[in-house]
Amino acid sequence: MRTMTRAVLVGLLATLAAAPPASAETVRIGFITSLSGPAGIIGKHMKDSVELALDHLGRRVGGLDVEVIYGDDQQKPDVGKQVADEMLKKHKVHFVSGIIWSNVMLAVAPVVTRERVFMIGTNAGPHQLAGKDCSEYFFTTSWQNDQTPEAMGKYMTDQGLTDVHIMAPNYAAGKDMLSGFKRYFRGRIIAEVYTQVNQPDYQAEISQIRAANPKAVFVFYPGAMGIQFVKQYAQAGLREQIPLYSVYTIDEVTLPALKEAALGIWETRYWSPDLSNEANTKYVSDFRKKYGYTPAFYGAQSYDGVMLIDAAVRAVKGDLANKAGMIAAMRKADYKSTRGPYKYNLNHFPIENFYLLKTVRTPEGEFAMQIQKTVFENHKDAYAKDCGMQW
Amino acid sequence: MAISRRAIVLAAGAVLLALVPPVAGLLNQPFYVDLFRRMMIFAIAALSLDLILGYGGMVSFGHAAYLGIGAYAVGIFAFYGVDNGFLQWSVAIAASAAAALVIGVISIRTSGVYFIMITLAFTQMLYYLGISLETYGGDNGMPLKTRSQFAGLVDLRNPSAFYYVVLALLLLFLLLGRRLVDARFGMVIRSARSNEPRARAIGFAPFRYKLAAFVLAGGACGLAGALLANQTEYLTPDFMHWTRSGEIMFMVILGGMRTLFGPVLGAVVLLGLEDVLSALTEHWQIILGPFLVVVVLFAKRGLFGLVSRDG
Amino acid sequence: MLLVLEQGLNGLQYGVMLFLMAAGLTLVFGIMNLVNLAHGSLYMVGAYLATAFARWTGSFVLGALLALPATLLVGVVVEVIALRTLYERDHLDQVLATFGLILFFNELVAIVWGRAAIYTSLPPSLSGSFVLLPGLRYPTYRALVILVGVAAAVFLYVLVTSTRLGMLIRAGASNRTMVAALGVNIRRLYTLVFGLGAALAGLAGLMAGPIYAVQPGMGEQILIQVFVVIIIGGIGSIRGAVAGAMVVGMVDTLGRAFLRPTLSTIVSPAAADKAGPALASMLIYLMMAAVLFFRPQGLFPTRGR
Amino acid sequence: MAEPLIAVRGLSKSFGGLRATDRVDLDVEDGETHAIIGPNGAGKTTLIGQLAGDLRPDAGTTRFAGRDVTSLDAPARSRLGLARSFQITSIFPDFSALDNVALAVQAHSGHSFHFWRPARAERELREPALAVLGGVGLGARADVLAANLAHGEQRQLEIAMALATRPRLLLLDEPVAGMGLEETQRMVRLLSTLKRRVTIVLVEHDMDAVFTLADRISVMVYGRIIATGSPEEVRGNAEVRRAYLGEGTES
Repeated sequence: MRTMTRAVLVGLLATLAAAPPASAETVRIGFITSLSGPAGIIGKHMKDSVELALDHLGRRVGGLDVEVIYGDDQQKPDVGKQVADEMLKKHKVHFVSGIIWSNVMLAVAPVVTRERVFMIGTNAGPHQLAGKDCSEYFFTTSWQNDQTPEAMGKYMTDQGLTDVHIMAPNYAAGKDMLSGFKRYFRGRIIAEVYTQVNQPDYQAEISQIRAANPKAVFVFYPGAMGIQFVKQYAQAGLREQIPLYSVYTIDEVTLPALKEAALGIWETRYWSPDLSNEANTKYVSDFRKKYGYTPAFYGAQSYDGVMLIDAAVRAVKGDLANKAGMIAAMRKADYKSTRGPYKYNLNHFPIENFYLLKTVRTPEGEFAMQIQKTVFENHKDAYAKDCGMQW
Repeated sequence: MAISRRAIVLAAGAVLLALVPPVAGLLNQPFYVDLFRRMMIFAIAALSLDLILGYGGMVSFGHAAYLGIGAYAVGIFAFYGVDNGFLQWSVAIAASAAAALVIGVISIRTSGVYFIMITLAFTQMLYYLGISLETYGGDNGMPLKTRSQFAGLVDLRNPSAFYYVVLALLLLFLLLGRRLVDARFGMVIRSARSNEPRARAIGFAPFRYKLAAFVLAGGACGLAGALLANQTEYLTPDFMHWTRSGEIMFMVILGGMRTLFGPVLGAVVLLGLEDVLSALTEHWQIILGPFLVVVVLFAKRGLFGLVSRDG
Repeated sequence: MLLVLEQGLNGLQYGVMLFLMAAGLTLVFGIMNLVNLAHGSLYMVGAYLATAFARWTGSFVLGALLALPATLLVGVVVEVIALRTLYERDHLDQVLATFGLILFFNELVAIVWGRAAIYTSLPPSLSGSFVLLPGLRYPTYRALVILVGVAAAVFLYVLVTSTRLGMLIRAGASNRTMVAALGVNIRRLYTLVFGLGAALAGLAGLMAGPIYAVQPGMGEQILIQVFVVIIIGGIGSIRGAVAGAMVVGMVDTLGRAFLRPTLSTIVSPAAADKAGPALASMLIYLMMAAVLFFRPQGLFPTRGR
Repeated sequence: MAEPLIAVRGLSKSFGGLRATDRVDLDVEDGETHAIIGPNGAGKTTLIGQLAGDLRPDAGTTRFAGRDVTSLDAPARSRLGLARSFQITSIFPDFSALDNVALAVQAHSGHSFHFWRPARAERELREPALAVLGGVGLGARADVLAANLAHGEQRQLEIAMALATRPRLLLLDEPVAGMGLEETQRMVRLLSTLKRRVTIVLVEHDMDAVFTLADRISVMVYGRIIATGSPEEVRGNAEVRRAYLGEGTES
């Protein structure tokens, strides 16, 4: 028993002592994402992109040494919060970045910004943080959740589509997506269906769709749900009969698992690997060279996140205590984004273009998403008006 | 001998835990206050599970349900601007106990694997219910705007104050648990676990005692849920996910069933291990999984069994 | 009306998938008294192996035929290394140890094949749909799933009722010492039964591959529903597994298809939109609670337990 | 004539197609020791289970101490003064011998919703328990874990637990089964001391024990009681000899 107690004590002291001392010449970034579990693949896209960004910056951020500490939120808000506390209080980071999930973001962002540390979101864009809960210390390099389905609603309206069947999982993001779609869609919606979260089988719903025979189907099924829905939709022979429009359902993460099942399906997005600008071409080709696979938008956003931090630190000449200076710098978004130049809205969410994408077979026989046209130029989110920030 | 040894371990543990905030302050590492507070909150949950699992022989695979109910009780009150902690926490306990009553009435009629599965199924139902509570954020959950207020008695926003509240509650539950399992009530549920037909033959009607234990454990775990909501300042249906029930169960086994103190040790070690391993590798579950198997197969008495063994 | 028929087929097909999983689980429980949460992992292994073999051989059918014995082998290895010692332990130990195995398998698969879902293909002849009745097209592959499932059920029925192994299985389920007294090597029988259960899970997994997402953790998505199936059916009973799987498959499918429209005729459509999906997802659990309330041993209780 | 302590009419119980008890009528008078004998599978243990309230009868009624107890379960019957031992030793193995008996005392001293006072420190539980334990000859073994007692001692402990509930009727299911000669003699002596103090229903295969202890004997074959009478009457009954004793007393 004595040895046990001693071991506990020694262990405790060792972990305490192992914490790095605070020092001014190193930028510390805590990057939180889901590394273990099913969502770990998204975390991998993000982590690989962060590393690539650091390579491109010569392993220095804003002219200073940099240390990135990765944290695994296990896709759980309370674990994310715990990890964020660890980043703030143990590693004493200057920036927290990353975060895939809205619920994790909602748990983490207030904790970080309350300590007057920057939270640079690189995926989740819940409406609370764009609206009434916006903060000077919160920036995102991605989008507000509703914007993408809004673009699809706009596009389908422009096409004159009506009698549409819309579907999403029965959870908050699913409802947000459909309400975003409805904000811009002017045609008739004949059914709005919510399915169980992580439901594996959609045949029952697909039969209902076939029976109702709508003009088009719009869905939001991220991750595995999307793979399952799209495969089953194609197998039921509906893809040729009723065109499928989706958001966050087909991307470079799920495409390798779907291949021809995804052909001809439409998505909207602010970014695509084939988006043509200097920064993006460099990012995508170096990414493929280094890691051997094609990055998804999760990666592009994370790459941008590091670049945004780099610009901020550079602007204050490495004076990490000059937070006002860094806020001012980041508001300018003065860096080479993979999406091309963009501006920040008053709520620190990007004002950016949205494109229509289609899954196609490339001449080399690969499957890829390609930009078809621009749906929105400089699109603003719907919640900025609820955010009181002025600058 | 065993008693004194156990007492030493207990006292040493309490002192060590009490020393965490000053030591962390000294080393300028306030994070450990948060970490150990989280461990102690799960320790309360594990402790309450030990009452029914260890002493009552009821293998509940749905204990996380009460964690969720307790958290939602606090969160929903806060959502409507009621931040009185006395009210919030009492309702957290009462609501969890009430849910345990309903679940218990149905599930205690069954036994063995049926009991395991029906408790699991009820928790799944509550999990899906949580997801469909749109007003309270659905699967996203919702933030807790302010931690529970105690009329100026104690300020939970102060990490150390909150820490000592949790520590005090943990010690209180250890004491209550100890008294309870040794009192007549505890003897009934322990005898029913040991040999239920025999317990019935000597005149005990175990059902209502088991049910009462189930309800008490639910209420205690509900309080842990209320604490967890305050700790995380956020609550989600994820608190009720079935894997969470499995984790709490593992804390009990890891630390040592039927010891009350063991589950506390189990919670500290498991969460500590998770923290350390996940910093080492993203594949930390490939270490944790076999570790679990090995503990179950070879260390049946748990860690507390190892440290408090005679001689 | 045609729609109801089609949804009935969908329910049947889903029930068949559930049955393939449940049969192995309930066999293992009935004979070795083992609660195996890691059954879902074998399902996942089956799906991965089938995909890997299909890619290697270039044939879906060959892949499936290779994956089946391979999953059986994995099951046998797991049984010999880890689970054998669990038979005499209580359910609590079994639940926890096999929970640990789930973590291990998910991570192992993630290390070997990556965390991303992998691509599964179907031969063109299976990937379309065909006209079942005038006005009713049905996916070819789903029809195949139903056929394979029914064949597996018949195979199991014949195996259990009219072979020596089946006789031992039935005897073993009710009386172990008797089987031992017959001079049968109980250990080998257990390993064999576990392997059979693993192969059934693997069959479910490889059938699932082309419809579902093949990725780490896929087993747990279906595992809990499978437990609901065998609880409703009565643990240890193959007949119960058939009945439970059909009940759950039908209730779940029809609930998802028709609950919301039905509700909206009773309450306001808006309320139905809110309550329908939530209720549909809780339906099978409610049903299980109800079954257990009235029949604590399930619909087909096995003797002596 | 006074009403019998326990009176059974038409008690039946089937398992699947098997009739374990078939319209059993049985009267046990207050104060007597009544043995039930019969070949294996005759339904004796089932009858004990029905008398104790563990098994619900399919048909028939049971009266005990002047009231109808047919619908009462085992704990309720125990509280009315019906105690039993099991065919296969049934004790609380992970408790001490004293705890085992103290639990039985506790079960009969009001409800147990006491959450604070350690039960082991309660004199009103310990002292009666120690007394009973001494009475069955286990006084020196009070603090031994029940699992560590010898087989004979465990059977004695079961008797002690039954006695600690201060029963009016003791149901004993093969109390000397599996015992050596010496242990058997000790148990028979113990049971002799209980005769008259408490009514006993004794199921036993050991005929020496039966004929030593029993005032009356009922013979059960294929779920039915075919004869009841004094030991001499039963010994002389032709039907009994044919159905049972004729096959050898050992069966």
